[in-house]
Amino acid sequence: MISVKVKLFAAVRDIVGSEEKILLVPNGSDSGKIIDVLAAEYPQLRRWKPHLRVAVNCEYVSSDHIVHDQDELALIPPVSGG
Amino acid sequence: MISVKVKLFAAVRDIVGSEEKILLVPNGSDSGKIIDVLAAEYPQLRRWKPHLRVAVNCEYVSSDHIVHDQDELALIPPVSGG
Amino acid sequence: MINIVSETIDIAEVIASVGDPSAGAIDIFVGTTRNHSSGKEVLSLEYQAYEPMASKMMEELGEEARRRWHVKAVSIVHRIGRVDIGEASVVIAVSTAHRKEAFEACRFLIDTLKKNVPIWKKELFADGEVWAGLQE
Amino acid sequence: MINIVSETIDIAEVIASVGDPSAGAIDIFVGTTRNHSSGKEVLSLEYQAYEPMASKMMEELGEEARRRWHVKAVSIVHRIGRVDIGEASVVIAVSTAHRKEAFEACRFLIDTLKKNVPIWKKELFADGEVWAGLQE
Repeated sequence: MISVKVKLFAAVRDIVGSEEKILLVPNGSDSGKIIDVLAAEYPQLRRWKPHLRVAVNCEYVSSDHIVHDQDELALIPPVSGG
Repeated sequence: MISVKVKLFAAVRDIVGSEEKILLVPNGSDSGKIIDVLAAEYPQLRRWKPHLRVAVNCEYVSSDHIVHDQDELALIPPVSGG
Repeated sequence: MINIVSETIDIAEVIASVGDPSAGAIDIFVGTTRNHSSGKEVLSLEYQAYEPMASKMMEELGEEARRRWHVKAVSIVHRIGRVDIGEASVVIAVSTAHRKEAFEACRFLIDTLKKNVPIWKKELFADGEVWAGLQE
Repeated sequence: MINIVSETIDIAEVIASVGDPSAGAIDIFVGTTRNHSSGKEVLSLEYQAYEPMASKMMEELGEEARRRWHVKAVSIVHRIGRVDIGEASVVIAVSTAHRKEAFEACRFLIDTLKKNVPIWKKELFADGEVWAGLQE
């Protein structure tokens, strides 16, 4: 198992009730898997999944990007800055 | 004869050495004629003629625009504001 | 100047930061908070950012603008936290030798920032609040 | 705010003058005097205007922008007289609900001003001075 930090923002932060979560996930997990793990605990996240981008170490990655121990992930709901 | 005021700017003002001239011109003169009258007195204006626009009472007019007594004309060399 | 701040943005300071004696043009975009959204009155707004990533992307966007439009200097400042109606949430300033490049680079920067930079706006209405983004 | 001034333009004041609670975007163009022109070093610049006509045209341009791009407010301030290198010779600010219109209207205003508004720039070089315009 590896440990990753997941940063949460906007509506997703409100659903989880926290700015970040530390998750233990199997070796070889991809970024899509991380969302599934969180959604198992917070079912309201399921409808968000198609709208979330994932960043790893401050770079957007595809949903099949393999995460590594100690990575900092972020779930990025549709942005609305500016 | 009618009397018109002609405002002068930029290179044209430098050639004439004055900010404005009062000209007496025949009734029915057009704005192109005004340039010719001034160019007779200031030959250096001749090469400027193709580049000058004329304004009458603060509106651009065509070179065949008939001027009237007491009109305020302006010879407008290529502009370079901004 | 690439910055994320939680106080009023000093627009004059942002503009001054891109001053350059070889520049003939500065285009500045100011995003301000509107009193209406989706046909409803907005009382105030709150911005949240994933700061390290947002800063990094804003730096990268500035570099991209420099390369693509021969930009002399570029500044991007985004405000987070509560922003009252009519106040600036973002200020982007770009200086170039000629105006076409300033407009194009500035437009590129705000368009790309709004699409990709991880910052979120929560609109507070009389009957509740909502994170903008998904509906748009 | 439509104005021709002979002192430093207060850019922050021009921007503030187009503030509007229903506006979400302000685009500002600042024209600054460059230290080079035609490959030569420029020492300073001097602007001259046919003031009544320039003011009238700037008012008309502002009205045209309002009509064509649903502009909330527009300000155009041009400086005349001597302007040192790096200083603002013109500031145009446009506020709109959405940014696309602000950029387009601002671009239209500076492009049209430079083409038609009776204002002239004299560039002072080490070896003489020249009225810009004819060569361009």
